[in-house]
Amino acid sequence: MFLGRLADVAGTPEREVAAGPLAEVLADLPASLAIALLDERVRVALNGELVRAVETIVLEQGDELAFLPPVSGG
Amino acid sequence: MFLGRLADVAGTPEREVAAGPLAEVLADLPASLAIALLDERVRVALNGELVRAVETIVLEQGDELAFLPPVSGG
Amino acid sequence: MIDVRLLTQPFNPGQFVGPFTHAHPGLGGVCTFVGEVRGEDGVEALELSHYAPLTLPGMEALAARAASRFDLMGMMILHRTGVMLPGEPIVCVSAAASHRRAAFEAVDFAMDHLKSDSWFWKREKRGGVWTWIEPRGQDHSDLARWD
Amino acid sequence: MIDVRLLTQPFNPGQFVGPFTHAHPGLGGVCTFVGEVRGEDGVEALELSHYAPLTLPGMEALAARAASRFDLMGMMILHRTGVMLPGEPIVCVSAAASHRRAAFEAVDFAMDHLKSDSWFWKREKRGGVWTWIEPRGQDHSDLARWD
Repeated sequence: MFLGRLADVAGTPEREVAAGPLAEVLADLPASLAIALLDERVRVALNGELVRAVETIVLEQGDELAFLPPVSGG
Repeated sequence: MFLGRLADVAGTPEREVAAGPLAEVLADLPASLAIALLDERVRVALNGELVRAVETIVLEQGDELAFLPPVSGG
Repeated sequence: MIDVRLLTQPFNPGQFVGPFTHAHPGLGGVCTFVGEVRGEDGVEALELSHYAPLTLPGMEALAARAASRFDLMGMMILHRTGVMLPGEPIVCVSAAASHRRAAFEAVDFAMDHLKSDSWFWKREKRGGVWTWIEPRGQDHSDLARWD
Repeated sequence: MIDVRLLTQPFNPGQFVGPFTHAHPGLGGVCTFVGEVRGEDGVEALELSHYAPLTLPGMEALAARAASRFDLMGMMILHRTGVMLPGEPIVCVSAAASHRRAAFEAVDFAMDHLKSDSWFWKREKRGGVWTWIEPRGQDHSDLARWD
Protein backbone atom coordinates (compact mmCIF):
# COMPACT_ATOMS: atom_id res chain seq x y z
CA MET A 1 0.00 0.00 0.00
CA PHE A 2 1.15 3.51 -0.82
CA LEU A 3 -0.10 6.33 1.43
CA GLY A 4 -0.24 10.05 0.76
CA ARG A 5 1.80 11.35 -2.15
CA LEU A 6 3.42 7.92 -2.64
CA ALA A 7 0.13 6.77 -4.16
CA ASP A 8 0.62 9.38 -6.89
CA VAL A 9 4.24 8.29 -7.50
CA ALA A 10 3.07 4.66 -7.71
CA GLY A 11 0.06 5.58 -9.84
CA THR A 12 -2.10 3.40 -7.55
CA PRO A 13 -2.87 3.13 -3.84
CA GLU A 14 -2.20 -0.65 -3.81
CA ARG A 15 -0.14 -3.09 -5.81
CA GLU A 16 0.31 -6.87 -5.71
CA VAL A 17 3.92 -8.03 -5.48
CA ALA A 18 5.62 -11.43 -5.32
CA ALA A 19 6.76 -12.79 -1.93
CA GLY A 20 10.44 -12.44 -1.02
CA PRO A 21 12.94 -10.14 0.69
CA LEU A 22 12.14 -6.40 0.51
CA ALA A 23 15.22 -5.70 -1.64
CA GLU A 24 13.88 -8.03 -4.33
CA VAL A 25 10.39 -6.55 -4.12
CA LEU A 26 11.79 -3.04 -4.63
CA ALA A 27 14.02 -4.20 -7.50
CA ASP A 28 10.91 -5.25 -9.42
CA LEU A 29 9.31 -1.78 -9.10
CA PRO A 30 9.92 1.21 -11.41
CA ALA A 31 13.18 2.90 -10.33
CA SER A 32 11.53 6.25 -9.57
CA LEU A 33 9.04 4.55 -7.24
CA ALA A 34 11.71 2.45 -5.49
CA ILE A 35 13.76 5.62 -4.86
CA ALA A 36 10.72 7.42 -3.41
CA LEU A 37 9.99 4.45 -1.11
CA LEU A 38 13.59 4.36 0.15
CA ASP A 39 13.44 8.03 1.29
CA GLU A 40 14.68 8.01 4.89
CA ARG A 41 11.53 9.88 6.03
CA VAL A 42 9.23 7.12 4.72
CA ARG A 43 8.15 4.70 7.47
CA VAL A 44 7.17 1.11 6.70
CA ALA A 45 4.42 -0.99 8.32
CA LEU A 46 4.10 -4.75 7.88
CA ASN A 47 0.56 -6.05 8.50
CA GLY A 48 -0.34 -2.85 10.35
CA GLU A 49 2.74 -2.71 12.61
CA LEU A 50 5.58 -0.23 12.15
CA VAL A 51 8.88 -1.91 11.31
CA ARG A 52 12.17 -0.38 12.44
CA ALA A 53 14.65 -2.70 10.75
CA VAL A 54 13.16 -2.36 7.27
CA GLU A 55 16.07 -4.21 5.61
CA THR A 56 15.15 -7.42 7.48
CA ILE A 57 11.63 -7.65 5.97
CA VAL A 58 10.83 -10.80 4.01
CA LEU A 59 7.33 -10.79 2.53
CA GLU A 60 5.24 -13.94 2.77
CA GLN A 61 2.06 -14.84 0.93
CA GLY A 62 -0.78 -12.56 2.14
CA ASP A 63 1.44 -10.02 3.94
CA GLU A 64 0.48 -6.36 3.64
CA LEU A 65 3.27 -3.84 3.40
CA ALA A 66 2.46 -0.10 3.78
CA PHE A 67 4.75 2.81 2.88
CA LEU A 68 3.98 5.90 4.98
CA PRO A 69 5.45 9.27 3.92
CA PRO A 70 5.75 12.24 6.33
CA VAL A 71 2.31 13.09 7.70
CA SER A 72 0.39 16.37 7.56
CA GLY A 73 -2.78 16.02 9.64
CA GLY A 74 -4.98 18.24 11.76
CA MET B 1 -24.14 51.16 46.61
CA PHE B 2 -22.04 48.46 48.24
CA LEU B 3 -20.78 45.65 45.97
CA GLY B 4 -19.52 42.20 46.90
CA ARG B 5 -18.67 41.61 50.57
CA LEU B 6 -19.14 45.32 51.34
CA ALA B 7 -22.90 44.73 51.09
CA ASP B 8 -22.56 42.32 54.05
CA VAL B 9 -20.50 44.80 56.05
CA ALA B 10 -23.09 47.51 55.34
CA GLY B 11 -25.98 45.12 55.96
CA THR B 12 -27.61 46.36 52.76
CA PRO B 13 -26.69 46.71 49.08
CA GLU B 14 -27.82 50.36 48.96
CA ARG B 15 -28.17 53.23 51.40
CA GLU B 16 -29.44 56.79 51.10
CA VAL B 17 -27.05 59.45 52.40
CA ALA B 18 -27.13 63.24 52.65
CA ALA B 19 -25.34 65.33 50.02
CA GLY B 20 -21.93 66.74 50.88
CA PRO B 21 -18.18 65.99 50.74
CA LEU B 22 -17.25 62.29 50.91
CA ALA B 23 -15.48 62.77 54.29
CA GLU B 24 -18.77 63.97 55.84
CA VAL B 25 -20.74 61.13 54.24
CA LEU B 26 -18.32 58.58 55.69
CA ALA B 27 -18.36 60.24 59.11
CA ASP B 28 -22.12 59.59 59.31
CA LEU B 29 -21.68 55.83 58.67
CA PRO B 30 -20.92 53.19 61.33
CA ALA B 31 -17.16 53.22 62.01
CA SER B 32 -16.63 49.58 60.93
CA LEU B 33 -18.28 50.28 57.55
CA ALA B 34 -16.34 53.51 56.99
CA ILE B 35 -13.08 51.66 57.68
CA ALA B 36 -14.01 48.88 55.22
CA LEU B 37 -14.87 51.46 52.54
CA LEU B 38 -11.53 53.26 53.00
CA ASP B 39 -9.54 50.06 52.32
CA GLU B 40 -7.00 51.03 49.68
CA ARG B 41 -8.11 48.10 47.47
CA VAL B 42 -11.69 49.41 47.30
CA ARG B 43 -12.39 51.39 44.12
CA VAL B 44 -15.08 54.07 43.98
CA ALA B 45 -17.43 54.93 41.10
CA LEU B 46 -19.54 58.10 40.94
CA ASN B 47 -22.60 57.76 38.67
CA GLY B 48 -21.07 54.71 36.97
CA GLU B 49 -17.60 56.20 36.35
CA LEU B 50 -14.49 55.20 38.29
CA VAL B 51 -13.03 58.05 40.35
CA ARG B 52 -9.29 58.25 40.99
CA ALA B 53 -9.14 61.24 43.35
CA VAL B 54 -11.69 59.88 45.81
CA GLU B 55 -10.97 62.60 48.39
CA THR B 56 -12.27 65.28 45.98
CA ILE B 57 -15.77 63.77 45.73
CA VAL B 58 -18.66 66.03 46.77
CA LEU B 59 -22.05 64.31 46.51
CA GLU B 60 -24.95 66.24 45.06
CA GLN B 61 -28.65 65.42 45.17
CA GLY B 62 -29.32 62.28 43.04
CA ASP B 63 -25.67 61.19 42.70
CA GLU B 64 -24.95 57.46 42.91
CA LEU B 65 -21.75 56.41 44.65
CA ALA B 66 -20.57 52.77 44.35
CA PHE B 67 -17.90 51.06 46.49
CA LEU B 68 -16.20 48.22 44.57
CA PRO B 69 -14.05 45.74 46.54
CA PRO B 70 -11.43 43.49 44.84
CA VAL B 71 -13.14 41.36 42.17
CA SER B 72 -13.24 37.58 41.79
CA GLY B 73 -14.94 36.71 38.51
CA GLY B 74 -14.75 33.95 35.87
CA MET C 1 -17.81 39.68 14.99
CA ILE C 2 -17.71 40.75 18.64
CA ASP C 3 -20.51 39.24 20.73
CA VAL C 4 -20.53 40.01 24.47
CA ARG C 5 -23.43 39.19 26.80
CA LEU C 6 -24.33 39.08 30.46
CA LEU C 7 -26.81 36.23 31.01
CA THR C 8 -29.09 35.96 34.01
CA GLN C 9 -30.40 32.43 33.29
CA PRO C 10 -28.76 29.00 32.75
CA PHE C 11 -27.49 28.69 29.18
CA ASN C 12 -26.29 26.01 26.78
CA PRO C 13 -22.90 27.12 25.35
CA GLY C 14 -23.44 25.10 22.16
CA GLN C 15 -26.43 27.26 21.24
CA PHE C 16 -24.11 30.27 21.08
CA VAL C 17 -20.87 28.67 19.83
CA GLY C 18 -22.54 27.11 16.76
CA PRO C 19 -23.90 30.40 15.34
CA PHE C 20 -20.69 32.21 16.33
CA THR C 21 -18.65 29.65 14.37
CA HIS C 22 -20.96 29.80 11.35
CA ALA C 23 -20.61 33.60 11.29
CA HIS C 24 -16.96 33.09 10.25
CA PRO C 25 -16.93 30.52 7.42
CA GLY C 26 -13.55 29.23 6.29
CA LEU C 27 -11.99 30.67 9.39
CA GLY C 28 -9.22 28.24 10.30
CA GLY C 29 -10.23 27.45 13.85
CA VAL C 30 -12.30 28.27 16.90
CA CYS C 31 -11.06 27.83 20.46
CA THR C 32 -13.71 27.78 23.20
CA PHE C 33 -13.48 27.60 26.96
CA VAL C 34 -16.52 26.89 29.11
CA GLY C 35 -16.17 27.27 32.88
CA GLU C 36 -18.70 25.56 35.12
CA VAL C 37 -19.61 25.73 38.80
CA ARG C 38 -17.51 23.05 40.49
CA GLY C 39 -19.34 20.49 42.57
CA GLU C 40 -16.42 19.68 44.85
CA ASP C 41 -15.89 20.58 48.52
CA GLY C 42 -19.60 20.65 49.33
CA VAL C 43 -20.41 23.76 47.27
CA GLU C 44 -24.19 24.03 47.01
CA ALA C 45 -24.46 27.21 44.97
CA LEU C 46 -22.46 30.10 43.59
CA GLU C 47 -23.61 33.71 43.22
CA LEU C 48 -22.03 36.28 40.93
CA SER C 49 -22.95 39.91 41.39
CA HIS C 50 -21.83 42.71 39.11
CA TYR C 51 -22.03 46.50 38.74
CA ALA C 52 -24.03 47.21 35.60
CA PRO C 53 -22.46 50.54 34.58
CA LEU C 54 -18.98 48.99 34.45
CA THR C 55 -19.32 45.24 33.87
CA LEU C 56 -20.66 44.95 30.31
CA PRO C 57 -18.64 47.91 28.94
CA GLY C 58 -15.56 46.35 30.55
CA MET C 59 -16.23 43.00 28.84
CA GLU C 60 -16.79 44.72 25.50
CA ALA C 61 -13.49 46.58 25.83
CA LEU C 62 -11.74 43.31 26.75
CA ALA C 63 -13.14 41.51 23.67
CA ALA C 64 -12.08 44.37 21.38
CA ARG C 65 -8.60 44.41 22.93
CA ALA C 66 -8.19 40.63 22.48
CA ALA C 67 -9.52 40.77 18.90
CA SER C 68 -6.95 43.33 17.82
CA ARG C 69 -4.04 41.95 19.88
CA PHE C 70 -4.43 38.41 18.48
CA ASP C 71 -5.70 39.29 14.99
CA LEU C 72 -9.01 37.50 15.46
CA MET C 73 -11.92 37.20 13.07
CA GLY C 74 -14.29 37.17 16.02
CA MET C 75 -14.60 36.91 19.76
CA MET C 76 -17.54 35.92 21.96
CA ILE C 77 -17.75 36.36 25.74
CA LEU C 78 -20.80 35.10 27.63
CA HIS C 79 -20.90 35.51 31.42
CA ARG C 80 -23.55 34.50 33.90
CA THR C 81 -24.68 36.59 36.85
CA GLY C 82 -26.99 35.59 39.70
CA VAL C 83 -27.24 32.28 41.53
CA MET C 84 -25.89 29.13 39.83
CA LEU C 85 -25.85 25.46 40.79
CA PRO C 86 -22.93 23.00 40.41
CA GLY C 87 -22.58 21.94 36.77
CA GLU C 88 -24.06 25.14 35.34
CA PRO C 89 -21.87 27.13 32.93
CA ILE C 90 -20.52 30.40 34.39
CA VAL C 91 -18.54 31.66 31.44
CA CYS C 92 -18.07 30.81 27.76
CA VAL C 93 -15.30 32.45 25.72
CA SER C 94 -14.75 31.69 22.01
CA ALA C 95 -12.16 33.09 19.61
CA ALA C 96 -12.21 32.55 15.84
CA ALA C 97 -8.94 33.02 13.99
CA SER C 98 -7.02 31.97 10.91
CA HIS C 99 -4.31 30.59 13.14
CA ARG C 100 -4.80 28.11 15.93
CA ARG C 101 -2.30 29.54 18.40
CA ALA C 102 -3.88 33.00 18.15
CA ALA C 103 -7.30 31.53 19.00
CA PHE C 104 -5.89 29.69 22.04
CA GLU C 105 -4.02 32.71 23.32
CA ALA C 106 -6.97 35.04 22.91
CA VAL C 107 -9.23 32.78 25.01
CA ASP C 108 -6.52 32.35 27.66
CA PHE C 109 -5.99 36.15 27.71
CA ALA C 110 -9.72 36.85 28.05
CA MET C 111 -10.17 34.27 30.82
CA ASP C 112 -7.24 35.68 32.83
CA HIS C 113 -8.73 39.16 32.54
CA LEU C 114 -12.26 38.03 33.41
CA LYS C 115 -10.88 36.35 36.54
CA SER C 116 -9.21 39.34 38.07
CA ASP C 117 -9.65 42.42 35.90
CA SER C 118 -13.42 42.57 35.45
CA TRP C 119 -16.33 43.68 37.63
CA PHE C 120 -17.70 40.51 39.17
CA TRP C 121 -17.96 39.46 42.81
CA LYS C 122 -18.39 35.81 43.70
CA ARG C 123 -19.70 34.04 46.77
CA GLU C 124 -20.22 30.36 47.51
CA LYS C 125 -22.80 28.59 49.62
CA ARG C 126 -21.68 25.61 51.71
CA GLY C 127 -23.75 24.06 54.45
CA GLY C 128 -26.30 26.83 53.94
CA VAL C 129 -23.75 29.61 54.60
CA TRP C 130 -22.66 32.15 51.96
CA THR C 131 -18.95 33.13 51.89
CA TRP C 132 -17.33 35.75 49.65
CA ILE C 133 -14.48 34.49 47.45
CA GLU C 134 -11.41 36.68 47.61
CA PRO C 135 -9.16 37.01 44.54
CA ARG C 136 -6.24 34.58 44.59
CA GLY C 137 -2.61 35.58 44.14
CA GLN C 138 -2.50 33.06 41.28
CA ASP C 139 -5.09 35.10 39.38
CA HIS C 140 -2.90 38.19 39.52
CA SER C 141 0.24 36.34 38.41
CA ASP C 142 -1.81 34.84 35.54
CA LEU C 143 -2.79 38.35 34.52
CA ALA C 144 0.77 39.66 34.71
CA ARG C 145 1.79 37.17 31.98
CA TRP C 146 0.14 39.47 29.41
CA ASP C 147 1.87 42.75 30.38
CA MET D 1 -14.07 9.55 29.67
CA ILE D 2 -11.90 9.07 26.57
CA ASP D 3 -13.83 9.41 23.31
CA VAL D 4 -11.88 9.12 20.04
CA ARG D 5 -13.48 8.83 16.62
CA LEU D 6 -12.64 8.92 12.93
CA LEU D 7 -15.56 10.43 11.04
CA THR D 8 -16.17 10.01 7.33
CA GLN D 9 -19.06 12.51 7.00
CA PRO D 10 -19.51 16.23 7.84
CA PHE D 11 -20.21 16.70 11.57
CA ASN D 12 -21.49 19.35 13.95
CA PRO D 13 -18.97 19.69 16.82
CA GLY D 14 -21.68 20.90 19.21
CA GLN D 15 -23.48 17.57 18.95
CA PHE D 16 -20.43 15.88 20.44
CA VAL D 17 -19.12 18.59 22.80
CA GLY D 18 -22.46 18.92 24.64
CA PRO D 19 -22.73 15.24 25.66
CA PHE D 20 -18.98 15.13 26.40
CA THR D 21 -19.36 18.10 28.75
CA HIS D 22 -22.43 16.62 30.45
CA ALA D 23 -20.54 13.39 31.07
CA HIS D 24 -18.34 15.32 33.55
CA PRO D 25 -20.68 17.32 35.80
CA GLY D 26 -19.08 19.81 38.16
CA LEU D 27 -15.88 19.56 36.20
CA GLY D 28 -14.38 23.04 36.36
CA GLY D 29 -13.94 23.70 32.68
CA VAL D 30 -13.86 22.38 29.14
CA CYS D 31 -11.51 23.69 26.46
CA THR D 32 -12.41 22.88 22.86
CA PHE D 33 -10.66 23.55 19.59
CA VAL D 34 -12.42 23.08 16.25
CA GLY D 35 -10.32 23.32 13.08
CA GLU D 36 -12.07 23.97 9.78
CA VAL D 37 -11.10 23.81 6.13
CA ARG D 38 -9.88 27.30 5.24
CA GLY D 39 -11.53 29.00 2.32
CA GLU D 40 -8.60 31.25 1.48
CA ASP D 41 -6.16 31.08 -1.45
CA GLY D 42 -8.67 29.49 -3.82
CA VAL D 43 -8.86 26.14 -2.00
CA GLU D 44 -11.82 24.20 -3.42
CA ALA D 45 -11.54 21.03 -1.34
CA LEU D 46 -9.31 19.17 1.10
CA GLU D 47 -8.82 15.41 1.30
CA LEU D 48 -7.45 13.57 4.30
CA SER D 49 -6.36 9.97 3.90
CA HIS D 50 -5.26 7.72 6.74
CA TYR D 51 -3.92 4.23 7.40
CA ALA D 52 -6.56 2.38 9.37
CA PRO D 53 -4.33 -0.01 11.35
CA LEU D 54 -2.33 2.88 12.83
CA THR D 55 -4.50 6.02 12.76
CA LEU D 56 -7.23 5.29 15.31
CA PRO D 57 -4.97 3.38 17.75
CA GLY D 58 -2.52 6.30 17.50
CA MET D 59 -5.27 8.82 18.36
CA GLU D 60 -6.42 6.67 21.28
CA ALA D 61 -2.87 6.49 22.64
CA LEU D 62 -2.54 10.27 22.23
CA ALA D 63 -5.76 10.93 24.17
CA ALA D 64 -4.69 8.60 26.97
CA ARG D 65 -1.26 10.26 27.13
CA ALA D 66 -2.78 13.75 27.32
CA ALA D 67 -5.35 12.66 29.92
CA SER D 68 -2.69 11.38 32.30
CA ARG D 69 -0.11 14.11 31.61
CA PHE D 70 -2.57 16.95 32.29
CA ASP D 71 -4.72 15.23 34.93
CA LEU D 72 -7.89 15.43 32.86
CA MET D 73 -11.36 14.16 33.68
CA GLY D 74 -11.94 13.46 30.01
CA MET D 75 -10.64 13.97 26.51
CA MET D 76 -12.41 13.81 23.17
CA ILE D 77 -10.72 13.73 19.75
CA LEU D 78 -12.85 13.72 16.58
CA HIS D 79 -11.08 13.73 13.21
CA ARG D 80 -12.51 13.73 9.70
CA THR D 81 -11.19 11.69 6.82
CA GLY D 82 -12.18 11.86 3.15
CA VAL D 83 -13.02 14.91 1.04
CA MET D 84 -14.08 18.12 2.83
CA LEU D 85 -15.23 21.53 1.56
CA PRO D 86 -14.18 24.97 2.93
CA GLY D 87 -15.96 25.67 6.22
CA GLU D 88 -16.37 22.01 7.19
CA PRO D 89 -14.83 20.94 10.50
CA ILE D 90 -11.70 18.77 10.16
CA VAL D 91 -10.89 18.19 13.81
CA CYS D 92 -12.50 18.77 17.19
CA VAL D 93 -10.53 18.28 20.42
CA SER D 94 -12.06 18.81 23.89
CA ALA D 95 -10.47 18.43 27.31
CA ALA D 96 -12.40 18.47 30.59
CA ALA D 97 -10.45 19.30 33.73
CA SER D 98 -10.76 20.74 37.20
CA HIS D 99 -8.25 23.41 36.26
CA ARG D 100 -8.49 25.72 33.29
CA ARG D 101 -4.82 25.79 32.33
CA ALA D 102 -4.66 21.97 32.24
CA ALA D 103 -7.60 21.88 29.83
CA PHE D 104 -5.97 24.47 27.54
CA GLU D 105 -2.61 22.73 27.54
CA ALA D 106 -4.10 19.31 26.86
CA VAL D 107 -5.93 20.58 23.75
CA ASP D 108 -2.83 22.44 22.53
CA PHE D 109 -0.74 19.27 23.13
CA ALA D 110 -3.20 17.06 21.25
CA MET D 111 -3.46 19.47 18.31
CA ASP D 112 0.32 19.71 17.95
CA HIS D 113 0.56 15.91 17.94
CA LEU D 114 -2.32 15.48 15.49
CA LYS D 115 -0.60 17.92 13.13
CA SER D 116 2.72 16.15 12.82
CA ASP D 117 2.75 12.96 14.90
CA SER D 118 -0.36 11.14 13.68
CA TRP D 119 -1.19 9.12 10.58
CA PHE D 120 -2.98 11.51 8.26
CA TRP D 121 -2.05 12.73 4.80
CA LYS D 122 -3.58 15.88 3.41
CA ARG D 123 -4.01 17.23 -0.11
CA GLU D 124 -5.72 20.36 -1.39
CA LYS D 125 -7.58 21.03 -4.62
CA ARG D 126 -7.09 24.41 -6.31
CA GLY D 127 -8.17 25.19 -9.84
CA GLY D 128 -9.18 21.54 -10.20
CA VAL D 129 -5.67 20.24 -9.36
CA TRP D 130 -4.85 18.19 -6.23
CA THR D 131 -1.58 18.94 -4.41
CA TRP D 132 -0.15 17.07 -1.41
CA ILE D 133 0.55 19.20 1.65
CA GLU D 134 3.98 18.62 3.13
CA PRO D 135 4.53 18.98 6.87
CA ARG D 136 5.79 22.43 7.85
CA GLY D 137 8.90 23.09 9.93
CA GLN D 138 6.61 25.06 12.27
CA ASP D 139 4.64 21.88 13.02
CA HIS D 140 7.78 20.11 14.21
CA SER D 141 8.94 23.00 16.36
CA ASP D 142 5.41 23.13 17.85
CA LEU D 143 5.74 19.44 18.71
CA ALA D 144 9.19 19.87 20.25
CA ARG D 145 7.70 22.23 22.86
CA TRP D 146 6.29 19.19 24.68
CA ASP D 147 9.53 17.13 24.92
